[in-house]
Amino acid sequence: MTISASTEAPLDRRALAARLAADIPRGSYVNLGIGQPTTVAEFLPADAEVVLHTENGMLGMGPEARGDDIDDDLVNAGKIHVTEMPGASYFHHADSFAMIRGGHLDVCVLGAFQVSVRGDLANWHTGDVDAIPAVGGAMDLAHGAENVYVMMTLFDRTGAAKLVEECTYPLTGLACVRRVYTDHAVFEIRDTGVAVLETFGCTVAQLQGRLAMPLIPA
Amino acid sequence: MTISASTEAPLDRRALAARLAADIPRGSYVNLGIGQPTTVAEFLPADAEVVLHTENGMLGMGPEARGDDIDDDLVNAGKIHVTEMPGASYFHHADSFAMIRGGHLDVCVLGAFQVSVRGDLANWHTGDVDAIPAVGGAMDLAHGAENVYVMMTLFDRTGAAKLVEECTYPLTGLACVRRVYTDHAVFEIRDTGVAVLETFGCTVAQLQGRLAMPLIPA
Amino acid sequence: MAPVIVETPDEALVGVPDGATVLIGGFGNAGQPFALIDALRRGGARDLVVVNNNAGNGNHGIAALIAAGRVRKVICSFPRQKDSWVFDGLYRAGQIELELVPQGTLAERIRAAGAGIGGFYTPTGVGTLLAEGKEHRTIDGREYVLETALRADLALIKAYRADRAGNLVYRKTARNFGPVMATAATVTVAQVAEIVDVGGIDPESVVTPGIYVDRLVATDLGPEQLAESLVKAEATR
Amino acid sequence: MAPVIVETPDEALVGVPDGATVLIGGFGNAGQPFALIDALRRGGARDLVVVNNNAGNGNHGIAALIAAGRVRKVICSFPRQKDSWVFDGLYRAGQIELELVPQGTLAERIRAAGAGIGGFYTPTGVGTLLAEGKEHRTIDGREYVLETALRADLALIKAYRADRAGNLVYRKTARNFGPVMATAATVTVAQVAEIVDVGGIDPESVVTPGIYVDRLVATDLGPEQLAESLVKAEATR
Repeated sequence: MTISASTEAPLDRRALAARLAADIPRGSYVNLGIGQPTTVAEFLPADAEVVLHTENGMLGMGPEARGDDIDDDLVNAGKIHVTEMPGASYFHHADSFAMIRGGHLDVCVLGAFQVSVRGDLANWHTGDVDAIPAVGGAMDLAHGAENVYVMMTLFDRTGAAKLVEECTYPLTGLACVRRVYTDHAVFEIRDTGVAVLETFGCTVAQLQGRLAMPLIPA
Repeated sequence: MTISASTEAPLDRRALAARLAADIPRGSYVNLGIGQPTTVAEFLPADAEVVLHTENGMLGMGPEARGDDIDDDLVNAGKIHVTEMPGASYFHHADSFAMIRGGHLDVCVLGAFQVSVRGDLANWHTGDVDAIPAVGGAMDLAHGAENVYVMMTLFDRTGAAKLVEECTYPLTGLACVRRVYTDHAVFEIRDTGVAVLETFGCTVAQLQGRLAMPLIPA
Repeated sequence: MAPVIVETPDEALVGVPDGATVLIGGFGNAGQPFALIDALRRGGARDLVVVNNNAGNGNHGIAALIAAGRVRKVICSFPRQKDSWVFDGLYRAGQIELELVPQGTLAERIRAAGAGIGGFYTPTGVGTLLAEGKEHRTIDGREYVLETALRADLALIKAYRADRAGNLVYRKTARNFGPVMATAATVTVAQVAEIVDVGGIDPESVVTPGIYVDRLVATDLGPEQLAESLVKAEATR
Repeated sequence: MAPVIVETPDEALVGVPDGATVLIGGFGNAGQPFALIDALRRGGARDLVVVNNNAGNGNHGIAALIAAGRVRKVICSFPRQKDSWVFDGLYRAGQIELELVPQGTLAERIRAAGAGIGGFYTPTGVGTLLAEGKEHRTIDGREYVLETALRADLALIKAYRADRAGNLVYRKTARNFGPVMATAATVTVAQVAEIVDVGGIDPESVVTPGIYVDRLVATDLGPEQLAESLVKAEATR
């Protein structure tokens, strides 16, 4: 079975967020990582009943706060002021990470430097000896849900693929990523290898030309 | 230094409870074990500001409930209906035993079958092969405070001493008991041995005649 | 998913497989989900492993479940009570297994399961029968014993009030094991006195966030109604 | 003992020894006990080990404490931020130590210390740089790494309201590390917006029971007052 591109061009960041949002089942409990993954929230339908978790101690997080809604005691993991949805709850950090580590969330969406064919994730450290390492909740979130989805550009600024045979950056977690949502395609990490679920502005054959691992057309 | 008996006769249960209560510092957080230790509460002065913990999830436990105060949702570790003092708080079982195991209580008072010269405690199991073993919170409470006090008769019904060189009953905890309050004397477990702090209706010499370990007059 | 709200305890207990490990809340009667336990018994699942602080009292609740021959093993801290005759008899007859766990270790093992912790080192039990055969380890000069997470297929708990998002609050010492058990099972069923609309529970006071609750049933039975329901349950067995 | 209620943050921080390990609550500005951190700096204790989620922002709070040369080591999950220049500079110059801990492991290590747990097996970090040299173990088919309890001499936390028994409630995500840190230090100092009489907090809603709080100070500084107090503090250094 072959699949044809579902769009004529690669997805821009917002289109990618919308694409990922469409795959989040109704009523899911979801943690959206800092940065680009945060934008997924904007594309969840109002009736999706998705409950957002923020690792600094809240379920039922609402949109970014504006104006009079800004409350210094209410921030998300990115330290951005947010709001509270009806049915929210607050809990302390140990309870919040118990929720993550215990696998209670349905979906975690994370950014990445690299993802390997086995679902290894590298997203916390460039390995640069001069860099000050900082991990935050990344290693916890990497194991925090049945469905860990990565959202990233498929290639870095130099054109090198970020979906790789083996991660060269320091790892965040082993075999933890289920799907990889990129501007060029959506990939699923399977026991049998990397499957392409959908392409954007390219064919699987074209992707295969730029990626090192064999791709399984879904 | 020698000490003389502070009473002419051994203490009865209530007098022993009163004697122990007098040693609980003002403002202490205290867990009183099931059974005889529970009676210590009756002898705490009203202004002692002692806060009682019950391991089924409460700080600020009040006296036993009577009449209209009985609430099926409010019981102590012995499953007796109790009341709530101002400033009380409720928490779940894992948090309650975290409080115990973390050593946050000032005093735990427990009953015992035997206490050894090193402060080993046996209070959960007679070792009888026909007995159905039941431990409850005893092993947690044995390590639950800097000051674990035992309250017991010094001799069992056969006249055998319960303060012993080595416990013959199965242990609840190793080297955990600080003081032993009995009808005949108050003992302190020290690195150097067993000290007698006070006697009731007997002399240290008389006690020494009935106990196997050397006694240190305090 | 927000919890499924069902009308009766029996609907809440549909599909419990034989051999399931079941966490059951409560310390004495406080917090014990009698309506759910009765429904579990009526459901007919066998070879259950029951985790509770005790091993049943009198002839009702867990004792009735045991008497009905549904329980293969009890994991608890304190089976022996003056009215635990049902368990006592079967245990002495070698017809039911017992795993005895110190109460704080029981709570912590359940918490560990819910928190994704595989095992932990506790000082409780060191040097005792209950630590025999378990790994010991000295950390910072103190001796500990290794205990592992206790996960379950099903948790039956009783809370006081729920909102439709599944957030729970409890009442007084009836809280006990409920909040940790809710986190440690594949399916958590909560029996509550009332279910209010979303917004009806202060977010600062939620004890069990809705993420942990799968099925919810409102069942505000007083002691008399409870006795009546038990009689009816017996009649239909 | 019920907590000692003091009038000023400086009284609350009397007697901090050099070399102390200090847990400091907060995630970003939310829940960060700025008044206590400033008092710690004014108190002059040196060679401190500071445990916080971050390593200071801008020139205030923990950053000011670090800038004053009081901190030997930072234990945190996320030192690098756009305004963490004080820490960044000293770290690059080799003048401050860093122990990097995944955020959930940090919270759990602190909880373990408060709960009398010596160590625990977590899946977080397995196969990564941060687990190198640590014991690994497979339990029920899953791989875990051993992490140990993180105890401290002092905890500085910010809550919203206290009663005179030391019971605390927090506000929204300012709760974060406060409740676990309060349990894990020899001395816990809480900065709160207000102190009410005993009975003024619902026992069902208490987040930190008073047993964990040693010193309490009410300090409801708005941003302007805070800035002013900082300027004064700088002037007296």
